[in-house]
Amino acid sequence: MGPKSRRLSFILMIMMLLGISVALVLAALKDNIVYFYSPTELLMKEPPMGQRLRVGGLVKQGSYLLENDGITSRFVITDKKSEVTATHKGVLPDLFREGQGVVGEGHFNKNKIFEAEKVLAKHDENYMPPEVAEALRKNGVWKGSKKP
Amino acid sequence: MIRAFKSTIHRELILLYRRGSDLCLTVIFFLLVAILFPLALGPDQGLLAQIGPGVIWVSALLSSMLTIDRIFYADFEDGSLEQFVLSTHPFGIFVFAKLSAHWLTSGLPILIFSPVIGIFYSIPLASYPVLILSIALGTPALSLIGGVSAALSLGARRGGVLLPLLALPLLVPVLIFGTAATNAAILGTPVTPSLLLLGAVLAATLAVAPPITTITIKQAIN
Amino acid sequence: MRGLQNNALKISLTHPSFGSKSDKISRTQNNDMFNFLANPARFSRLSSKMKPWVGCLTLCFLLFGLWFALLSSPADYQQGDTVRIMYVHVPCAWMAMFAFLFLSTFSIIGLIWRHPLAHVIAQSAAPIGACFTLLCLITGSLWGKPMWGTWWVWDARLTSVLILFFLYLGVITLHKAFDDPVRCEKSAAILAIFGLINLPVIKFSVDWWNTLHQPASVIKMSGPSIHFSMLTPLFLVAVSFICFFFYVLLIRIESILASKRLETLHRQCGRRAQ
Amino acid sequence: MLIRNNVSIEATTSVIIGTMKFVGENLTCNRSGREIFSKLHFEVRSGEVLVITGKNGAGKTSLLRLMTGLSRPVTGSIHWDDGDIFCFSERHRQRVAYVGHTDALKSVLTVFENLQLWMAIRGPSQGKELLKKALSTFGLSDLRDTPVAELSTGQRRRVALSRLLTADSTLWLLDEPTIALDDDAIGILISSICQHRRQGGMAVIATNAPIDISAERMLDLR
Repeated sequence: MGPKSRRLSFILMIMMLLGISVALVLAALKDNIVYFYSPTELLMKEPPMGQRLRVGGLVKQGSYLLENDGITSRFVITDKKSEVTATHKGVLPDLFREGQGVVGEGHFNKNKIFEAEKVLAKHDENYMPPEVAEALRKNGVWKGSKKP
Repeated sequence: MIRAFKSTIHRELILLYRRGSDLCLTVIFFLLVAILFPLALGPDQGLLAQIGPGVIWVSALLSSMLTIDRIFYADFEDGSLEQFVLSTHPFGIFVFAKLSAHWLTSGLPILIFSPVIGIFYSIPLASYPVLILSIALGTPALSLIGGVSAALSLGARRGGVLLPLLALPLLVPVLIFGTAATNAAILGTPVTPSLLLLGAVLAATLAVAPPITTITIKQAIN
Repeated sequence: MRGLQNNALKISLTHPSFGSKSDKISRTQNNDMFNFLANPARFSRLSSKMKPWVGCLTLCFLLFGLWFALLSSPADYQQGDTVRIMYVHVPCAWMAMFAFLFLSTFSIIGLIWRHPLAHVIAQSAAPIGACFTLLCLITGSLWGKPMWGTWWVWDARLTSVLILFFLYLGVITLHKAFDDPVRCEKSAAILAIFGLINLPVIKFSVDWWNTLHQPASVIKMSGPSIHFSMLTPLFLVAVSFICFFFYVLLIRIESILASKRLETLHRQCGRRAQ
Repeated sequence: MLIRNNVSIEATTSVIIGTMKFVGENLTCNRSGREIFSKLHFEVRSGEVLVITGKNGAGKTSLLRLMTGLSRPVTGSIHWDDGDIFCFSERHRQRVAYVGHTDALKSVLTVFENLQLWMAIRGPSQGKELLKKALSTFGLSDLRDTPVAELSTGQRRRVALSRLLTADSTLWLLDEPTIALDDDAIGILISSICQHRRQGGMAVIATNAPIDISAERMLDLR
C-alpha cells in the first residue's frame, strides 16, 4: 500500500467514525435526556419514598397557598394530565407564578406530597412589555399568566 | 504496519511492567480517591448510593490523568519520539499504539475495579452492566483526550499544571454522560440516550484525537 | 533604519514551513491582498487610522444602547425591570461565542496558510473573549438568582459556557507556556480548533436538553420571540460590544507587535555588542 | 517520472548502487523565531562524508535536524536526486539513520531488548544475526543482557551508535557522535563509517571535536 492510498484509507476511516458519531448523537436526541420528570411520568413510575428527584411542570392556577407558619408554601405542579402536590419551605423565586413553569428538587414524603428543598422557576423564551402581553391576551392570541 | 503497532504496544507494556509501580499506582489511586468520599461524608447508605456513580467517574478521570502525562514525556526527554517519527511507518501508528497501551494499563484496571467501588457505595446490582458498559465506553475517550492534552503540554514550562487545565474541560462531556448513564440505570429511567451519547463522544474522539495528537507531537519535537 | 527594523521583524514573524506546498502559495501570492497585511508596519499604520473610528462607534452605540436598555425600553410583562440584565448578558454570550469562532478561524488561517499576523490576532482575541465569557457567566448568575431562584445550576447551557471559559484559559496559558514562541502559537491554535466542537453544543444545548435555561429567543427558525421594543436595545448593545471587541483587539495586536519588535531590536543590539 | 521513482525505491532497499546525491539548496533556518543561518548549500554523494563544524549555537544540530526532516527550513529545499525529502518523506526516512544528542534508550530494558525493540519498530527487520553483529562490532557482546541503567554514559553512546548498523540506511546523520566515547570506541565508529562509505553509503557528522576521518566535504558554520 503506497502512502497515498494509505492516507486515503485513513481519511475514510476518520469520516466513517465521525459519521457514526453523528448518527449516535441523532439517535440519542430522539429520546430526550431527562433533567426533570413530569407529574404523569412520576405517577407511572412510582418512585420510592425518599428518592431524590426533580419534578417539572406548570404551577396550577389557584393552587398556591401560604401555610400558617408563614414560610411554607404549598402548590400543585401539573402537566395538564396529572398533578403532584408540593410544599416548599422558604422564599420562592421572583418568577414563581401560577400558570408558569417550575422545577422542584426534593423527595416524596409518606403522604405522597413532594417536599421540594429547592424550587427553580423556569421561564419561557418570550419577552415583551406588559401592555403587549395584555393586548395579546385580550385578543386571545396568546395565553400567558398574569402577575398574581 | 500492524507489526509496528504491536511492537509499540509490546514495548509500552514491557516498560510499564519493568517500572513496576506504575500499574499498581493507578489502581491504588483510583481506589483511594473513591474511599475518601465515604470517610468524609459519613456512612449514609442512601447518600452514598446517590453519589456513587459520580465518585466512580471522578476517580476514574483523576487516576487516568495521573499517568497520561508520562505516555509521551519520557520518550520526549530521551529522544525516542524523534526515532519514532523517523521510522519508516507513519508516526500516527505509534501515537495510536501508545494511546491504546495507556488504555490497557489505566482504563482496563479501572474497568475491572469499578464494581468493587460499586459495592462500597451500595449501588444496586441490577445497574452494574450499565456501569461497566459506560466505563468501557468512557475510559478510551479519557485516554484519547488526555493524549491530546499531554501532547499540547509536552515540554511546557509548567506542564504539570497545564495538563489538567487543558484536559479537564475537554473531559467534561465524558464525565457527564458516563455519570448520567449509571444514574439513569439506578433510577430506572432510560439509559440508552446517555450511552449513545457516550458512544458518540468515543467515536468522535477516536476520529479526531489521534491525528491531532500526532500533529501536535510532530510540531513539539520540531 | 526603519526599513531594516521592519525587515527584521518580518523574519522574526515567519517560521519554519508547515508544508512545501504553502511555500509555493506564499511565493505566488506575494502581492495579493492576503499578504497585504503581512507587513506589521503597514498593519500598524492601518490600525492607527481605524482605531479612533472604531472607538467612536463603540461609544455611540453603547450610549444609544444603554439609553434604550435602561430608560426607554419597557419592563417585561413578567420579569419587570430584572429583564434589563438581558441587555448585558445576551450580547456578552454572543460575543463569547463570536470571539471563540474568531479565534479559531484565525488559528486555522495561521496553521494552514501561515499568515504571519494570524497567530498574533488569535493571541490578542483570546483574553477579550475570556472576559466576555466571564461577564456572561457573572451577569447570568445575577439574573438567575431573582428569576430561577438560584445563582447557578449545572445544566447543559451553563456548563458548556463554563467549559468555554476554561478553553479560553487553556488557550491563553498555552500562548505563554513554552520558551519557543512558534510552539506557543501552534499549540494554542490546535487547542482553539479542537475547542470549536464546544460551540454547537452551547448553541443547541437548550434545545436538546430540557433544562432550566430558556430556549433561544432571537436566533431561531420561527423568528424572534422578543418584542421589537426590547430587540432594539439588545442589538444596539450587541453592535457596541462588537465594536468594542475590535477596538481592544486593535490595541492588543499593536502592543504584541510592538513587544515583538522590541525583542528583535534587543537581540540585534545584543548581537552587535558581541 | 512516477515509474522511475518506484524503480529507485526498490533499488535502494536491496542494494545501494550507483551514485546518489543528497543536496540542500539555499537553506534558511529559524529557531524560536530567530534566524540561525541563511543561504546555505550542501551536497553529499554516495561514498562521501560531510563533516559540519562550527561554534556552539552556529546551527550544527539545527542543520542536521533539517536533514532528517524533523524540522522544515524557512526557505530552500533539501532533496535526493530523485525527489524532495518532504514530498517523498517515507522514502527519505527509509534512507536515514539519525543519532542525536539523546540516546533514545530505555534504562529499564537491557541493551539487547533496546536494540531489538527499535528494530521491530523501525521497519522490516533483518533478524537477530545483524543485531548480534552490531553489538560485537561495538564491543558490547558481554553487556547484551545488562539493563541500560547500569551502563556508563560512554557505553550508552556505543549502544546508540550500534543502532546504525542494525538499520539498512543509506545516510547516517550523527550529532556529536564522539562525545563521551573513548579512543577505542572512536576507532570503531570511524572504521564503521569507512565501511559504510565503501558500501556506497554516506554520512554527515556534526562535531566540534577533531575527528580523524578523511572527509570529502567540509562545511564550516560560522
